[in-house]
Amino acid sequence: MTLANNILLIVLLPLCSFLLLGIFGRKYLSSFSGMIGTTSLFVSTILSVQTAFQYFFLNVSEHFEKIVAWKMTWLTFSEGVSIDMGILVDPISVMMLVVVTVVSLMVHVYSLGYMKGEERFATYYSFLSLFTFSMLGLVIAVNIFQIYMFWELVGVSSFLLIGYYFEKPSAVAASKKAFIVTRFADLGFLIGILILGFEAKTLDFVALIERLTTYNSPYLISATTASFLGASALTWGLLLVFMGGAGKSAMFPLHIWLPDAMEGPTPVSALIHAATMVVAGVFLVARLFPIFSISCPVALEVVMWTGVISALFAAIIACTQTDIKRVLAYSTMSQIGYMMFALCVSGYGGEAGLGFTASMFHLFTHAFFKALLFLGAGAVIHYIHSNEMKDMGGLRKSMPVTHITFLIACLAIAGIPPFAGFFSKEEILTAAHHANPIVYYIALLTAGITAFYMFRLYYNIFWSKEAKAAHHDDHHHGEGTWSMKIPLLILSVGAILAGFIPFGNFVSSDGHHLHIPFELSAAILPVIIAVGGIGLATLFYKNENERPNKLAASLQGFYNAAYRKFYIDELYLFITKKIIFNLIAQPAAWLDKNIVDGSMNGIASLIEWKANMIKSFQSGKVQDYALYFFIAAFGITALAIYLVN
Amino acid sequence: MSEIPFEHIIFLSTALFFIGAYGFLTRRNMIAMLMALELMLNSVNINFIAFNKYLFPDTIDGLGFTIFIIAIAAAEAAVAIAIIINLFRNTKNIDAEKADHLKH
Amino acid sequence: MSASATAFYLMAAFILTTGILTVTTKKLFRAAIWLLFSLIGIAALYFWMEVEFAAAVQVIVYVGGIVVLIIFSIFLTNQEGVNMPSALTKRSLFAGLAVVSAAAYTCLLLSNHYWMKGSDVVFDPSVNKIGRLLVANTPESFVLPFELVSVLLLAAMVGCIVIAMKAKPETK
Amino acid sequence: MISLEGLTTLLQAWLHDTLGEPWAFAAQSVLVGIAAITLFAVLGLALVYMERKVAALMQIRLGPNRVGPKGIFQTSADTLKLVMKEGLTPNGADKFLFNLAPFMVMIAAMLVLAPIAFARNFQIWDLSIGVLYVAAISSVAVIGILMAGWSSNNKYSLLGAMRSAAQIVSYELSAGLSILAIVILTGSLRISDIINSQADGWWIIKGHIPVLIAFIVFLIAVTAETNRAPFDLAEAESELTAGFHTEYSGMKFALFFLAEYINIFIGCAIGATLFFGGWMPFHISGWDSFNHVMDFIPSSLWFFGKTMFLIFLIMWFRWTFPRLRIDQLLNLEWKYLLPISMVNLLIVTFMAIMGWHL
Repeated sequence: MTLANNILLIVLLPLCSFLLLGIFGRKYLSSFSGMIGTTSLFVSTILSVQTAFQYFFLNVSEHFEKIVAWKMTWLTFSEGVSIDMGILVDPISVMMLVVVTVVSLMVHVYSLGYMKGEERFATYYSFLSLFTFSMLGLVIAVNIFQIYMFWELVGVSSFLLIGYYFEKPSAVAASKKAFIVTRFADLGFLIGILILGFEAKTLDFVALIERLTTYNSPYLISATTASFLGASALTWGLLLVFMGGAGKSAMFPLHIWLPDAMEGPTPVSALIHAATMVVAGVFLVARLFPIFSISCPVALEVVMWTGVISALFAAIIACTQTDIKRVLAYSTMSQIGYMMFALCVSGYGGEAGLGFTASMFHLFTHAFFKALLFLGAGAVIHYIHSNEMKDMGGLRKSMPVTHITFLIACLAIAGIPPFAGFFSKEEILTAAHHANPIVYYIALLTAGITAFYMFRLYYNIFWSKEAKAAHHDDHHHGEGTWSMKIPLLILSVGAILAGFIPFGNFVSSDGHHLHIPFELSAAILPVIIAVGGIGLATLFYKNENERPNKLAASLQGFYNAAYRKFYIDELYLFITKKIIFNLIAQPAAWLDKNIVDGSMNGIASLIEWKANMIKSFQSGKVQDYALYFFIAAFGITALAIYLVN
Repeated sequence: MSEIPFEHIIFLSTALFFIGAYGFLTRRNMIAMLMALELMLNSVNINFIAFNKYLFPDTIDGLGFTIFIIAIAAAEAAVAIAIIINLFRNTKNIDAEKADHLKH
Repeated sequence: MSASATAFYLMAAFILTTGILTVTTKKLFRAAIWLLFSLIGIAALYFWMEVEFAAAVQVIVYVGGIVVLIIFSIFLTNQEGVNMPSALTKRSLFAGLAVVSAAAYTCLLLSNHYWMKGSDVVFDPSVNKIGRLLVANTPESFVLPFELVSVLLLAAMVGCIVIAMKAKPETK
Repeated sequence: MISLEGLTTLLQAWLHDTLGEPWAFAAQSVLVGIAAITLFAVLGLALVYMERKVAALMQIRLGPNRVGPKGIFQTSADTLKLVMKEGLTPNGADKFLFNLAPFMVMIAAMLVLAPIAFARNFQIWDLSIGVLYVAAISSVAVIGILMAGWSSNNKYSLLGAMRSAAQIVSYELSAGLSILAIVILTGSLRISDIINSQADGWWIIKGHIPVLIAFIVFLIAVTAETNRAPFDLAEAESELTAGFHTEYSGMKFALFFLAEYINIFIGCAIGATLFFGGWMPFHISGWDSFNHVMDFIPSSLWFFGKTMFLIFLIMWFRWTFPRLRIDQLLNLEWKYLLPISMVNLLIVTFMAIMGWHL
């Protein structure tokens, strides 16, 4: 089996499952739909692991090539500029294939238990398959337009999944919000694509990167010399492309949809909003990294600061949220910010490319422990029937498996050795340290806050107040079925062991092996800070006490601001409602109603008035018509005869 | 034939045609309108035969046309009467003044 | 004036008088009878023109067919005894004006026209010739129109039955 | 030898000599009219008397036997009575049409006489479209009947007229089609041509089955067209009193009555002309001496004999068959006679094309 066929199969299996379940699911396959979806994805996972093995280990050379495994031209715009469909194999796409299929498989398995008894079970699974298909199609794209199309498909499927409980108004609102915000960002993406495509005269990734990174290539020169509002066309293009990425990855300030998107079923949150979809933005930047890095450091700077701000900002908000899924959502945002700025502190090639490797490494490990966290939170929610922290507490005895796996995940995300997060985060911090001290200190601070809020969450769920009455009422089911526990266990193994993978050997900015030296000195400080954060959380939240409230009271204004997510939503509302709506839309509407419509209506009423005047000719009486006909016929005949003579 | 001018036959048919036209335009009863229509058709037939006989006696095409017109007139009268009867059945009225439902 | 000419003018007067009565009489049934006389007069005119076949067809189709049909429809639509509503004054005025002016104009044109006689052959409308005209296998014959008219008659027959058929009561 | 042909030729020549062209024509017209009316009167009297006698024969009784020898003047007396009677016009009747109707019927019947050949070379007008002319003019009688029914202002009259008209219009079709069968065999519409085509044998005895079928259909259609039993429900006394002429009395009634008998005569005369060779004597081809003997019998006798035979047949029907219902009557025509005569016509056409009839 060749590489191309293999990958094609990986991608198309979920599509087949989507079509099968989407068309026949609800009527004929209702009870089997979960098994069908899971099986197809299981095959995909096996195949992708095999592909990764083939690519990474059976490769004899020292260098990981970008391989265009298969390509077909789909639409041709002009000579050289075409939309292609194909498969691009390189280290990051292979890694993404593994991540996406594994996490998706876990979610599929988990959903077998979690979604059991849902009325639209088959629909759910068909959406999951669609999502997986689009994500896989996105990561193997050969063409920037292919990415865009699958990007939109990802948007659609996330819209469908967030709005899965469409009978709930909040879910509908959340799905709409997610869709509109990401669509808005995608507009930027599209413009960016067009700018890049126009400058490089191609949409193909390989050619695009090659043309825009080669020193003195005519494309690069024209792209950098054409300027608009003080920035070059290339900068604008890249920034606009990044805008799309920021929208999908929930970077500040386009993050507002992510917390609301937690309205979807929890496994979906794990799949979409933790492990796969949101990293699409990171993936996009990583895909275009050579251009960013070599040709346009300015854009990279912007991306970096966006990442840094997002990381810190989200971490602070996460400390104040009480909805466990929202805490996790903000932590996701924070971690994505980490990945983002890690990319940007990196250089291209060799040792300088540490940040790139670190970012991808963090993406990889984060997928495991974040999925684990979400699935664990899902188990808790499944058990408690509530998202709120105040309804929880003391669950460690009734849910032992969940408790242990959740703890592992928390340790991993906090960066405690030897868990996965430690290694990746350490690499990021090292890279940041080399590049930019300010970023490094902010990142350190964020790491501490991360440890704090994760353990705040952990203690609030599993310790704190002892077994409240609420969750004793319905002990008809236990911790969850095995289909829910097994993914937790598998993912926790991943969260423990993923960090030991010598990631630099596989993924690096230029495809060469990168040996990452382990620097103990650089590792000590983050660990101390993380332990400090955990200790603080233990102090505050291990047992029920007044300290958190006191702290909140002492930080009144700041706490409230963080609790209200720094009023970003309100700001958007203010901008859209007060400014755009009142100052632009309403005058425009007035103009439309009174001037545009008015002129049309005026013409129409003029015609109507005239028509009323001549309407009496049309009496509906046949003899009137006959008389007109008679007179007209004779008139015309007489006229014709007169003219002829 | 030679005793009377050819025009007189044509005048006769012309007069008959306009009598029919007048009847068609003024009669309110649909059946009466149909009768007026038959008069007009007949005046055309007279014309055809007269032209054929006196101007082009070497053929009988005009006569053929007359026969076709008569056949078609029969079909037309039958259809018209079917429509009138159906209209009467539905509205109990065959006054052309009142049959203006399509206008509304 | 010769007997033939006298006969023509008598017939013309008869046709026109009965025609005018057809379109002016108040009673519908009488109008039908006047129409009948007018048509018979036209048939007589055809006889006078020695086109016997046309005359016979005229009588068979118009008198035996259409007028009977019209009388039947008069019976069916209950219009026997009552006088018909008189025409609207406005419309009669306009129609009369239009018709009279058009007729005058047409007569003017006709009387100013010179009629050229095509040939001096004796007109011979024998049944044999008519049959050959209608269905013979020659380019001059009217086979196609003949077939078309046949189809038209069939279609009209079916159409009439469909239109005038009473809607069947809904059977359950 | 004195024959009708010789008489008319003599008369014509005399008129031409004495009066000149136009007036001779006028005089001839007048004479023909007088002759026709006389014929009608005589025929009416004879046929009514015959009907009574046939009825009596069928019912094994004597019939009229008081006025004159064997009651031969009975009908004359009846006619006298009718003429003396007051012509009543019902209240609310359309007087003009009411008075016009019997004349319409009568005139139509008289006009049909024109192309009938009563004897060798004795014909008022040998039209090139003779048969078609007969079919055309006889359809005018329908209008007269409708006129009579409508103008009487009587619902029985109206119903009778409508039934009568429907019946006549329907049966005209099969009558026309069976006439056409002979026209196709003969190849001409002219009455004299049709008679001459039977010089060596009448169509009915030439042994063509389609001709036999056409004759039967024609006989049924004529019976129905003249509104005679068993198709006389237009004037079914038990249902409609007397049909369209319920309100007529006196001379106008007599005209209807007379027209009915004239129509029977005309129908039978046409039948005799088409199927029995009209005035053509009974000839068998090859038997020259026999044919010669037959030629000695005057042609007018042949004609009237055949016609009377058919009339007798129709009268026989009247007193033999029970009356049909209106739906049976229309079913008979539209579902049986018309298809039969159409198929028959097709067969005859095929025969004519193949030349089997010669």
